[in-house]
Amino acid sequence: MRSDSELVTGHGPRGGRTAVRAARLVGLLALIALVIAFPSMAPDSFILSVGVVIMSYAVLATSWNFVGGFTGYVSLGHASYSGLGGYATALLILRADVNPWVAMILAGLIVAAIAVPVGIASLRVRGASFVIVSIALVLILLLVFQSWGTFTGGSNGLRIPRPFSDDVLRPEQHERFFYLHAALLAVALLCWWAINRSRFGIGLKAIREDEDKAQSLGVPTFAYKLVVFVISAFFTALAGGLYALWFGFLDPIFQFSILVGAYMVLMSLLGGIRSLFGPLLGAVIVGYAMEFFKAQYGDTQAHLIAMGALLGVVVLFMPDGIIPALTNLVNRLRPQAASIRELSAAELAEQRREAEAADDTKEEVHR
Amino acid sequence: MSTDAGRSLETEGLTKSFGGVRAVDGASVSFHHGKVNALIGPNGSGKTTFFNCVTGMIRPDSGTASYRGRDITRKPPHWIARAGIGRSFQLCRIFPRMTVLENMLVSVRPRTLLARIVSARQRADMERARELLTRVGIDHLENTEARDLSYGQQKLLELAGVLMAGPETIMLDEPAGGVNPALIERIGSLVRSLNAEGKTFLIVEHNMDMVMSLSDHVVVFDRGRPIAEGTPDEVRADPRVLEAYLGI
Amino acid sequence: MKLSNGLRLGALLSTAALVLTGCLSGNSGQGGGEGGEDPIRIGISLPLTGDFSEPGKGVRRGYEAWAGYVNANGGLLGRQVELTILDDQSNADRVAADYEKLINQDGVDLVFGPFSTRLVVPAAQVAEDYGFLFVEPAGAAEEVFTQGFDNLFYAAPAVANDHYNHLAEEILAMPAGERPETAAYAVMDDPFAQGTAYGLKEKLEAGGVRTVADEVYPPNTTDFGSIAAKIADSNADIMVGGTQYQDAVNLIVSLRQLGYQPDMAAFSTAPTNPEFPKAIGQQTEGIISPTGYTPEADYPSNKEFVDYYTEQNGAPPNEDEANAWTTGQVVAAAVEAAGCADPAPECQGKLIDWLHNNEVDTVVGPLSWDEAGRPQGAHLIQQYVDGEIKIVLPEDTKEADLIHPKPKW
Amino acid sequence: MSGPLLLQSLVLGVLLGGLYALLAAGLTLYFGVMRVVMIAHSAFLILAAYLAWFFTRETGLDPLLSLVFTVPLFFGAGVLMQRLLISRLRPATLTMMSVLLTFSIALVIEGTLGFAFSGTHRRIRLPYSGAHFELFGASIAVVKLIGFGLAGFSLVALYLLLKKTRFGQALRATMQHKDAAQLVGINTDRVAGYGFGLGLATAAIGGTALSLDSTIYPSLHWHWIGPLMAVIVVGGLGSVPGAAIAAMALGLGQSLLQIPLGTTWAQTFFYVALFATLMLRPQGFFGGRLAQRF
Repeated sequence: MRSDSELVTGHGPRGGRTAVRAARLVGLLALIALVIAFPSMAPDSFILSVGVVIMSYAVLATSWNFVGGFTGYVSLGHASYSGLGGYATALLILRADVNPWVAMILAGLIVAAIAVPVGIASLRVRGASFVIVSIALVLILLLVFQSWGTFTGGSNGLRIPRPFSDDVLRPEQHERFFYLHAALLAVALLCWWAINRSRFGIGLKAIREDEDKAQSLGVPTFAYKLVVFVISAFFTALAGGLYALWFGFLDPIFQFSILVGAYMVLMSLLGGIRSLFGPLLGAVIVGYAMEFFKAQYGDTQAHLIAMGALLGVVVLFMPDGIIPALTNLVNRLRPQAASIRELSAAELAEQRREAEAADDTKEEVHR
Repeated sequence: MSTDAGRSLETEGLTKSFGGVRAVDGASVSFHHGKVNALIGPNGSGKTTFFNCVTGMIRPDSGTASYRGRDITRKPPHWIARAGIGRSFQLCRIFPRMTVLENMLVSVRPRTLLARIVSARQRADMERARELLTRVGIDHLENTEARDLSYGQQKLLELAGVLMAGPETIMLDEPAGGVNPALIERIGSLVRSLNAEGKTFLIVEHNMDMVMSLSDHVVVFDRGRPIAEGTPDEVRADPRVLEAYLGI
Repeated sequence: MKLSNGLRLGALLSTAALVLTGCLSGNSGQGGGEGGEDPIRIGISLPLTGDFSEPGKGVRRGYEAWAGYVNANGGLLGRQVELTILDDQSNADRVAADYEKLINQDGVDLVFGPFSTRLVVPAAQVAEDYGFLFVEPAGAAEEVFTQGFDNLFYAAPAVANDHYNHLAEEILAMPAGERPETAAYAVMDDPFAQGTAYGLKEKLEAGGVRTVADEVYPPNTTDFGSIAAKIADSNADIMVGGTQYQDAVNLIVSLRQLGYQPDMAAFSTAPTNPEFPKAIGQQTEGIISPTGYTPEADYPSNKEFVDYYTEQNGAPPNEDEANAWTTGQVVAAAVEAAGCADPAPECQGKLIDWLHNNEVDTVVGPLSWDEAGRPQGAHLIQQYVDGEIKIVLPEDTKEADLIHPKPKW
Repeated sequence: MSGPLLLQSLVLGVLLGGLYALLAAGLTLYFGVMRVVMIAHSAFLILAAYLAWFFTRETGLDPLLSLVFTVPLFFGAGVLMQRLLISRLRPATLTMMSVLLTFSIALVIEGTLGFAFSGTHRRIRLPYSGAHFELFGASIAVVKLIGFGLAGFSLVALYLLLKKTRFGQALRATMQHKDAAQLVGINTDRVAGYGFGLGLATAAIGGTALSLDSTIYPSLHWHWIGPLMAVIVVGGLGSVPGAAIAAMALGLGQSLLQIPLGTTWAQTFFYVALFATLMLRPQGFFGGRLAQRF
């Protein structure tokens, strides 16, 4: 939430504003430098491959956050689009002999086109249907890609040829793909940032806050939701395609997996869905935690329990994610950050919102 | 167009029922352009449902609604908003986690693709937003998140947001509900001055003092349909109104 | 609000990255091991949790037994062997990451394959990229061998399509009156399961046995009512299941519920599972299954294996354990012949070349491979006879006679 | 396609549809009282099946007897879940956040089952598992009939409870219009809790019925949740009879489509129906969105 409000260059003292800008620039440069330096810092190519995986998670989570962060609609089935992106890329290369990079972009466009009817079906009505469709889509795609063996390779999976020639050794592959993922992440972040500050973005955020109200102010909510949903599917598909080129093997049960979609949600939510860098932060934390716990505790079913528990805790206690929680903490520690907020104001607003839902009803009942 | 000069919102046989209960029951009403219209009636007489039907929030079961001669029945809310009708909500709805200024900017209506993707903080929009915030008296809070405002401030913000969209006609659902007398006075004078600038108002309200002092034209609802209309004085004198309110 | 997000995030990320590289690389740099005293480190990733965990654990028991046996008998090249087993959670992304880790970070000298065809291909890719020999205990489907891996060897007697070869010969050799005329197939949508059933189907169709039902179902199907209904309706003389485990159990129960009685019923994998008779009860009688292994086989090393394994685990080994042990034997033979066991490409290349050109004696018989790594043999055919699973084909190794037609279930 | 096969498929479809109907009724209850899409419903289903299996393994008694424990246990768990977890969520984001919360519960259940019983496929061995009798040339398995009977009995009981009792009246009122119900003096929080409990109780019954005739494993719940979601959308979110009719129709449809299409493609029928419903009639085909009937 603060990242939104920071875009408002308000009446604050001019010096403070430039300081904030400078600090933000330094932070951004540090982040970029870190990403560029990572492959040379990595002690071996396993760490580098973990870096590629985490980077891929970051792209996926950021892509998810186009629809999740702006509109507040939670999709548990974004694995559909990453899986389709991977398969479309692979099939274009294998069946139509398209250049791998062109195939990846084409795959993104194809998936975006597929997302249009899905969006129409699931966004017309509010809330629940969207989630149900998102889950159903993963399950149906799993069935279709598994059964349609002659075209998709079915349960045998699909092996994708290397986009780089064979004399590029594996560690070198990791490095190139790390940078490619970083570039894709940068494009996705830039796009998110541009939407966030645009009029379109303001409309989307209004939908997240109060869809009826936004509509009554003239925001074409359905069209806005559909557009941002398609953008989200496009980036997710690119991420899926890029990962497929790196990994080199597609199997429907791993591509169309609810868990992959759930990871995107967990990462975004944990980092903070209303912040530009929230999903990235979430991806780094979750991605690292998965490696760490696997290395520490090895073979138990506990990773599912841990993920479930973490998701539950985030939903119950930290629905805004880490970045806003940290910002609040920092603000509270600084004495000069006196708020005009009366403590009860937010709670009052909440009660009013609840009562609000009753407005049509009261009339009926009182007769 | 000249024949439509006096026509504002009109409905013909508008009906909406919830599970067998007719909340709005064949209501045929017309409001006057350029005037302050009020819609009153006992609790549960279907005023808010009527409101929601004409603004597209609820699909009426039958009947028609038109605005300035254009059919607006079953049109989506944003379409109706663009036709020139702005509305507030009973109990006040704002975008809680957006700043006051951002709340205002939601009402900006870009028409082209390019206009949508430019930064939301266009100088002209910001200036107009600040102007309106100044007018309602909360300009000093523009960078505050809306959820941190007091209830009265939120009501003013909602009104400013509706104005930002530049509607000809403004529908207010209980503007005086839950706020202190000073603020009621402030909202009243805002309505009066906006009306003087040519805005049409349609107000649902329980506060009779406010209704009687502000309005030019009053429509009384009971059991989902109008039972009387006229000037405040005429309505006050109408025995059917008394009957409806006292439930005799 | 003054402390900007960018800065904060940058700081967080750098800390995370440092911690990441620090923690995760804690035990690196122990590779090599040219000196004779260092143990030979062998890296393995297995599905110890998740959908494939049951056979995955069997393979682990086999590997551990093999390592224990080798170490108790003087080691390999005079060095002890040490296994590093990671859990891939039955997930293809993980299995690749695991081999990446084993090779780069844990610095293993050799790798052994994982379980399940679906995990073999991504794992073999990693091994190939680093030039490692890749002998695997499971991954019999044809697709594994058509990917162009030259480092891959399947440590079992036959690829999936050849599992039923002995049975096909037997059926086609039957006199006209006894010989089944129609066959029904129910096959899990899994490369291995399809390979076994369709390998038999091809041969039977070529020999004139008509296919009257052919049902494919997704893995993890639990409702077999409709599939059973179609098979029962076809009233085929023989019933062939390309199954794993639970699906065979469900299918048989569903078929019994419909009163269908074939003259012959063959299922892959499931009947060799010790849980199978517990789940099906008395109705196992006459059910046929191919197997790559039997504890009773009189191959030279088998008796030691069965004795050692039984002593360690209290029960004789099954096919999964035997395949794992075989993998160990195959790699050990190559290592002994090449005289080296280290990650250097020269050494791994020598091991690969040697296996392409030689035959290895194992607990499942002598094995040799074609250039794609396919073993050149066929599976034994077992049948439940008097409540015990016994070898019935081929003639020269059989423990009991094939019962045909099978008793009612 | 032969006549007997068609008849047999019809019988199987009806028997399967009954179980779907019971489970979909539970999902509808949650959605009705709280507007919650309960992803964990099928995870509880599998949990109940595991409890039945565990009960039989430990005691050697018939798995049906485990209902004596699991039904009250699940009812209580449902009430607690609603009161302690779901009601904590902010109303503004309830629908989305409850999906995530119940999703996380599903993961925890799956993980815990895997932890306790491993990923091995389990099956209760019943002396009557293969028993069947003939009816007009179709054969009906005893275990399937027991499952169907349990489902049918529970549905009738649920129907009577909703229709004939004061609590049922309050529950229906809460489902139709929570705020209206509040205004006429119904303690909707308590009712919502009991509604949740009832929903979970259907999962307990369904799970026991499932355990009679199927192998179970921890991740099986994903296999059930998709079709159930499709059922409640096709039936009209919030309509109990709508869900039951849709469950029957889709169960039959799947069973019949298996004859020409095969198992895998027939399963897509549920999802095709889901998409068609949302495109053509988002309020659902049977009963209407949050139907007032019942």
